[in-house]
Amino acid sequence: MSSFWAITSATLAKDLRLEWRSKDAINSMLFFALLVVVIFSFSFDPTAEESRHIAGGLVWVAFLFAAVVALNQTWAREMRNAVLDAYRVSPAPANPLFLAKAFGNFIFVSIIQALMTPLFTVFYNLRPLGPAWQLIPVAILGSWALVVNGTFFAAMSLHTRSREIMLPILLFPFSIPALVAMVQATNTILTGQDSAKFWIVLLLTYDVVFTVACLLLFETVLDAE
Amino acid sequence: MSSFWAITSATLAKDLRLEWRSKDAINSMLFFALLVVVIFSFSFDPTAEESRHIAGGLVWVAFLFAAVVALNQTWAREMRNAVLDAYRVSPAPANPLFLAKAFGNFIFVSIIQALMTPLFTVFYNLRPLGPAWQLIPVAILGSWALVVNGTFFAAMSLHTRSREIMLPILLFPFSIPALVAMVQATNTILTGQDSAKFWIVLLLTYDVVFTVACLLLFETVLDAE
Amino acid sequence: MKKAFPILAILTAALLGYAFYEAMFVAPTDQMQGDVYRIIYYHVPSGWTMFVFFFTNFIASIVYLIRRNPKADAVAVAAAEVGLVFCTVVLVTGPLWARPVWGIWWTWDWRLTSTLVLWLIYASYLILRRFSTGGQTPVLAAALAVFGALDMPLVYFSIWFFRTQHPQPVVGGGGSIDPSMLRVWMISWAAFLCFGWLVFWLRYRLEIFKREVEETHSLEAMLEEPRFR
Amino acid sequence: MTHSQPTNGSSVIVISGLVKQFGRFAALRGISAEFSPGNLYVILGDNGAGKTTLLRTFAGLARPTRGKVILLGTHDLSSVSAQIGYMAHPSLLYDELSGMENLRYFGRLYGIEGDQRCADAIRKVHLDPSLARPVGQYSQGMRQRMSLARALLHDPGILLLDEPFSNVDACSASEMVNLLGTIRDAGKTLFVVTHQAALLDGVADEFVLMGAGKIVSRPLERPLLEGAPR
Amino acid sequence: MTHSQPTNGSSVIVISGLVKQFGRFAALRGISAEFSPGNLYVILGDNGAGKTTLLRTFAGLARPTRGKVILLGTHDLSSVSAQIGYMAHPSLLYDELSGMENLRYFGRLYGIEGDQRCADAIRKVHLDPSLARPVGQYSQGMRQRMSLARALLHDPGILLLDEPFSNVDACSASEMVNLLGTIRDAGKTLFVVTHQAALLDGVADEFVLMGAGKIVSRPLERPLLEGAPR
Ligand code: HEM
Ligand SMILES: Nc1ncnc2c1ncn2[C@@H]1O[C@H](COP(=O)(O)OP(=O)(O)OP(=O)(O)O)[C@@H](O)[C@H]1O
Ligand SMILES: Nc1ncnc2c1ncn2[C@@H]1O[C@H](COP(=O)(O)OP(=O)(O)OP(=O)(O)O)[C@@H](O)[C@H]1O
Ligand SMILES: [Mg+2]
Ligand SMILES: [Mg+2]
Repeated sequence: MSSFWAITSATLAKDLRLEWRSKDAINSMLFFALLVVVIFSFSFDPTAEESRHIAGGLVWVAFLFAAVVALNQTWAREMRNAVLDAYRVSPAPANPLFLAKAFGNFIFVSIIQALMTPLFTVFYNLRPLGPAWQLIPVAILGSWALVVNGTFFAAMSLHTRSREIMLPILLFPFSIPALVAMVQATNTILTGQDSAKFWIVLLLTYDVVFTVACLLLFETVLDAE
Repeated sequence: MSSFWAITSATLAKDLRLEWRSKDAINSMLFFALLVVVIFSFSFDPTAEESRHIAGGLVWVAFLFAAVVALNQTWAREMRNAVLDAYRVSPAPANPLFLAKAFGNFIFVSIIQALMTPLFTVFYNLRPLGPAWQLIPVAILGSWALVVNGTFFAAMSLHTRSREIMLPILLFPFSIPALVAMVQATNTILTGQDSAKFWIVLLLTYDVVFTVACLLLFETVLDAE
Repeated sequence: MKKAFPILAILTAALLGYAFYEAMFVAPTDQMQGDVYRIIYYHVPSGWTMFVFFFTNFIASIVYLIRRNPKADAVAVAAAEVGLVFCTVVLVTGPLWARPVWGIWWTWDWRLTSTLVLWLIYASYLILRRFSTGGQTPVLAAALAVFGALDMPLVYFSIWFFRTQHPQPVVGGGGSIDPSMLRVWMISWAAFLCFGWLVFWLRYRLEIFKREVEETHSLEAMLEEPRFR
Repeated sequence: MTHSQPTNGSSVIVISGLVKQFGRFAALRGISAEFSPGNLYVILGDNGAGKTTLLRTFAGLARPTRGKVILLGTHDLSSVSAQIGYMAHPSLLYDELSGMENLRYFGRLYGIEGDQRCADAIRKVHLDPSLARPVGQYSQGMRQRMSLARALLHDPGILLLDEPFSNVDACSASEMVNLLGTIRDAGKTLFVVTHQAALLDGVADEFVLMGAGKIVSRPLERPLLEGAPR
Repeated sequence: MTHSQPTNGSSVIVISGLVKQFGRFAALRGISAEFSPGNLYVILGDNGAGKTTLLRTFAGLARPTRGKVILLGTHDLSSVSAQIGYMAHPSLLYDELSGMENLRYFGRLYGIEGDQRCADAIRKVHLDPSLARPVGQYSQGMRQRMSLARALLHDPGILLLDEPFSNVDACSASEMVNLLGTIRDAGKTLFVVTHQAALLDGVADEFVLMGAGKIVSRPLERPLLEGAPR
C-alpha cells in the first residue's frame, strides 16, 4: 500500500515537473484565467441584473474549458515514445497512474479556479446571497467530477477504436448529472433562494460512485491493446 | 499558381482523411459544444426574454472554445514522426499548408455550427427579429476570423513550451475585436434593434487584414527552428 | 555612454519635477471636476508615451523581419516592456479618475476596452518571448508584434463609430482644451517621453549586454572539447 | 521446425502454440519453444518476421490470440514483471526530462530510491549522469543507449532487447556487447533482437532465426556468420 | 584537418566555416569541405558527433549559426529543394495512412501525379504497394524502407540518408546498398550516414569521419574497414 502512494506521488511529481518546467507556468495560467474572464465579459453584458442567474453556468463553462485543455494533454505525453509501455511492463499497478493523472488535472483546474474566482467576482459584481462557504465544497466536488471522468475517458480514447464510440457518446450523458448539480448548486448559493444541500449531496454521490468505477475499470482500459 | 492550389487541395484532402480515420478533433469539439449548450440551458431559464440578448455571446464563446480544442490538434499531427520536416524539405511553398489547415479547421467549425445552431434555436427558443439571412455572412466571416488566426498561432505555439495553453494565450487577445464584432452582429440581428452592417464590415476588414498578414508571415514562422 | 547616463538621468528628474510642479500648482483648476482632473497630466502623457513605444516595437519588428538584425530585436523587447509599463499606468490612473468622475471604476466602454486589449496583446507578446524555445524567439515575437500592430487601428478607428463615456481625442477628434492646460500637458508629455526613453535605453543596453555575454559563453563552449561522446 | 531443445523444468520462458493476429494478419503463426536460464539468445529474422511481436508477448504488452506464455513458471505475467527489463524501438523515455530525471522516475516504479543506482545504470552505457540536456535533444544513438540504461536499471532476471545496437556507433556497440556478456555471465537470461548478428558472435549462446511468424531454425546453422559462438 | 579535395567549380555542396550551436552547445564546430557530384559519400562517426545536424543543414532544416552552405551553386537552399531527397531518424510518414497514400501525398508536393511513380518507389525498396495497412502498423524495418521510398520518390539529384540501414534486415540492407549503387551510377550524389560502414564497402566513393562536430579525416584511412572501396 505504501508503494501504491509512493508511485502515485512519483508520477504526480513527474507530471508536475513536466508541466512546470518553467516558473512562468503560473503566470501563463493567470493570464489564461484573465483572458477567459475578459472574453466572457465582452460577450455578455456583465452589469446586467441577470448576470447572477447565469454566473453559475458561465463559471463552470470556463472551468470545463480549462479542464478540456488540460485533459487533452494528459495522455498524449505518455504516448510519445510509447512511454506508457514502460509503465505497463513495470510491476507498478495501474491505479496509481490513474490517480496521479486525475490529481494532476485536479490541481490544474483548481489553480485556474482559484485565480478566476476573484476575477469573476469583480467583473460580474457577484455577491453570493446564500452561504458563501458552501461554494468551496461545490468547487472541489465539481472539479473532481469533471476531472475523474475526463481522465478516464481520455485514457479510453487512447485506443482509437474505442475513442470513436466512447468519447462523445459515453462521456456526454455521464457528465450531465454532475454538471447540472454543479451549476444548480452554484446558482442556488449565488441567488440564495434555496438550499444547495441536495445538489451537494448529489455531487458527492456522483464523485464517489464514479471514482470507484474508474478505479475498478482503469486497469482493464489501460491493458486493452 | 495551379500547383499552389493542387498542393492546398492535396493537403486538405489528406487532413480530412486523417481526421476521418481518427475523428479526434470533431469528437472533442462536438462533445464540448454540446455540454456548453446543455449547461447554459440548465443554468438559466432559456425561455426568458433576455435570452435573446445573451445568445450571441453564448454561441460565439462556445464556438471559440470548441475551435481552440480543435486547433490544438491541427499541428500535433504534423509533429508526430517529424512529418513537418518532410514538407519543409519539399519545394512546396509554405502557404498552401497554411491554407489547407485553415480550410480544414473552417470545415470542422462549420460542421459544429451546422449541428449546434438548430440545438441552440430549440433550446433558447430563438427567433431572429432582424434579417435572418445576415446570420450566414456573420457565421462565415466569424468562423474564418477565429480559424485563420487560430491556425497561425497554433503553428507559432509549436515552438513553445506548454503548447496547449499557449494557443488561447495568443489567440484570445488578438481575436477580441473580431469576437466583439461577431457577438454584436449576432445580437443585433437577433434583437432586430439596429443594423448589423457596421459589424459585418468590421469583420470583413478583420478577415482580409489578418488573412493577408498570416499568408505573408507564415513561411517565416514555419521555418523558424 | 557611461558619463552620459547620469547627466541625462538628472535632466530627466528635473524635467519630471518641473512637470509635477506645473501640473499641481500652475495649471488652472477645472471648472467642473475640481482638482481631481489634475490626474490628466499623468493619464494622458502616459497614453501617448505608450503609443510611441508600441509603435517603436512595431517598426523594430518589421526591421527585424527584413534584416534579421539582432539589435532591432533588442529594441523591440525593450520597447514592448516599457510600453506595457506605461499602458499599465493608463489602466491604473483611468479607473482612479473614473471613480470620482463617473462614479464607477470600470465600464465596458470601447475606449477602455481597447486599452485593455492593447495591454493583453503586449502581455501575450512578452509571454511568447518567455515560452518559446531555442533560437527562433525573435522571429516568432516579431511576427506577433506585426499582428498586434494590425489589431490596433481596427480597435482605435472604431472609436469614431461609438458614443463613449471617455473624452474624445483632442488631436483629430472632437475634443478641445484650454491653451494653458495644453501647455502643461505638453510639458508633462515631454517629461514622460524623456523618462520613458531613459528607461528604454537602459533596458536596451541591458539586452545588448546580455546577448554579448551569451555570445562569449557560446564561443567558449565551442572551443572546449566535449566531455563525452 | 518449431524447436529442438529438450523440455526442461527450469526453463525461464515456455511458449506453446503462440499465435498473434492483428485483424486478419497473423504476425505470429503458432510458435512453441523453451528457453533456459542464463543464456543469451539472439533473435534474427527479416523485417516483419514477428520478432518485436514475440518480445512484446513475452513482456506482457501484447496478449496472444491463441497459445500460452509461461514466464518463470507462471501464467500471470504481471506477477513477475519486476523480473523483466524491456527495451523497444521507441525510446520509452520522456523527451522533456533529462536522463537522470527519467531514470529516477522509472526507478520509483520498481521501488528504487536514491540516485546511486540510476547514475550507475547511466554510466554502464557510457553516458554522463550529470548531463542536464533533456533526452529529446540527445542524438539518436545517445537516446538508444539511455533506453538500454532504463531497461537495466532494476537489474532484471530477463532482458528483452529490441535492436539495441541500431543507431549506435561501432565502438559503443562493442562496449554494449561486452556489457551484455557480463550480464549473461551474472546468470541473467537475455533475448536480443538484432540485424547485426556478427556483433554478438562472441557472446551469443544461441541464435534463433524467425521467418514469417515462425521460428525457422534453432540453433541456427549460421549461414550468415563466420566465427563460432562460444 | 578540414578537407583535402581541390576546390572545384562543379561541387554539389560547398560548406565553409559551418558552425551550429544549440544554446551553449556546439554540435558543429567550424566545418569546411566540398563534395563533388556523382559520388557516394559515407559519413561515419560516434554518437553525437554531429552527423544528423550536418545533414539537416544540407537539407535546409537547420540554419547554421555561422558559416555558409552552398548547394548546387546557390545559397538559397529552398530554390533547389526539388533536388534534395532526405531521410531522417523519424520516419517522416503519417502513421495513419497506408504507404501508398503517404507517397501519393508527398508526390503531390513535388508535382508528381498518378500512382505509377509511387508504386515504383515502393517496389524499389521491396515493399508491396498494395499493402493497405497503415504505416503505423508496419514493423520498424518496413517503415524504415518506406521512408527511403519517400526520399527516392521524386528522383532527386542529392540524397541525404540518415542511417538508412538501421533496423533493416541483413538481406534487405544489401539490396538497399545495391540500389544506392545504381542511383550513384546514374550520376546522383549520395550522403549516407551509417554505423555499419562495412555494408557500403563495395559502393562507397569516399568515407568521411566525423568526431565532436568536426570532419576528422577525409578520405578516411579506414582503420575500421577491411576491403578497399572501388
Ligand atoms: C477607466 C479607464 C481609462 C482608460 C483605460 C483610459 C485610456 C485612455 C487612453 C489609452 C488614452 C490615450 C489615447 C489617446 O490619446 O487617444 C486616454 C486619453 C485621455 N483620457 Fe482616458 N482612460 C480612462 C479613463 C479616463 C477618465 C475617467 C477620463 C476623464 C473623465 C479620461 C480622460 C482622458 C482624456 C481627456 C484623454 C486625452 C484625450 C486625447 O486628447 O487624446 N480617461 N485615455
Ligand atoms: N498493431 C499492428 N497491427 C497490424 N499489424 C501489425 C501490428 N504490429 C505489427 N504488425 C505486423 O506484424 C508483422 C510483424 O511485425 P513485427 O514488428 O513483429 O516485425 P519485426 O520482426 O519486429 O520486424 P523489424 O525487424 O522490421 O522490426 C508485420 O508485418 C507488421 O506489419
Ligand atoms: N535540438 C537540440 N538541442 C540541443 N542539442 C542538440 C539538439 N540536437 C542535437 N543536439 C546535440 O548535438 C549533438 C550532435 O547531435 P547529432 O544528432 O547531430 O549526432 P549524430 O552524429 O547524428 O549522432 P547519432 O549517431 O547518435 O545519431 C549531440 O550531442 C546532441 O545532443
Ligand atoms: Mg521489430
Ligand atoms: Mg544522428
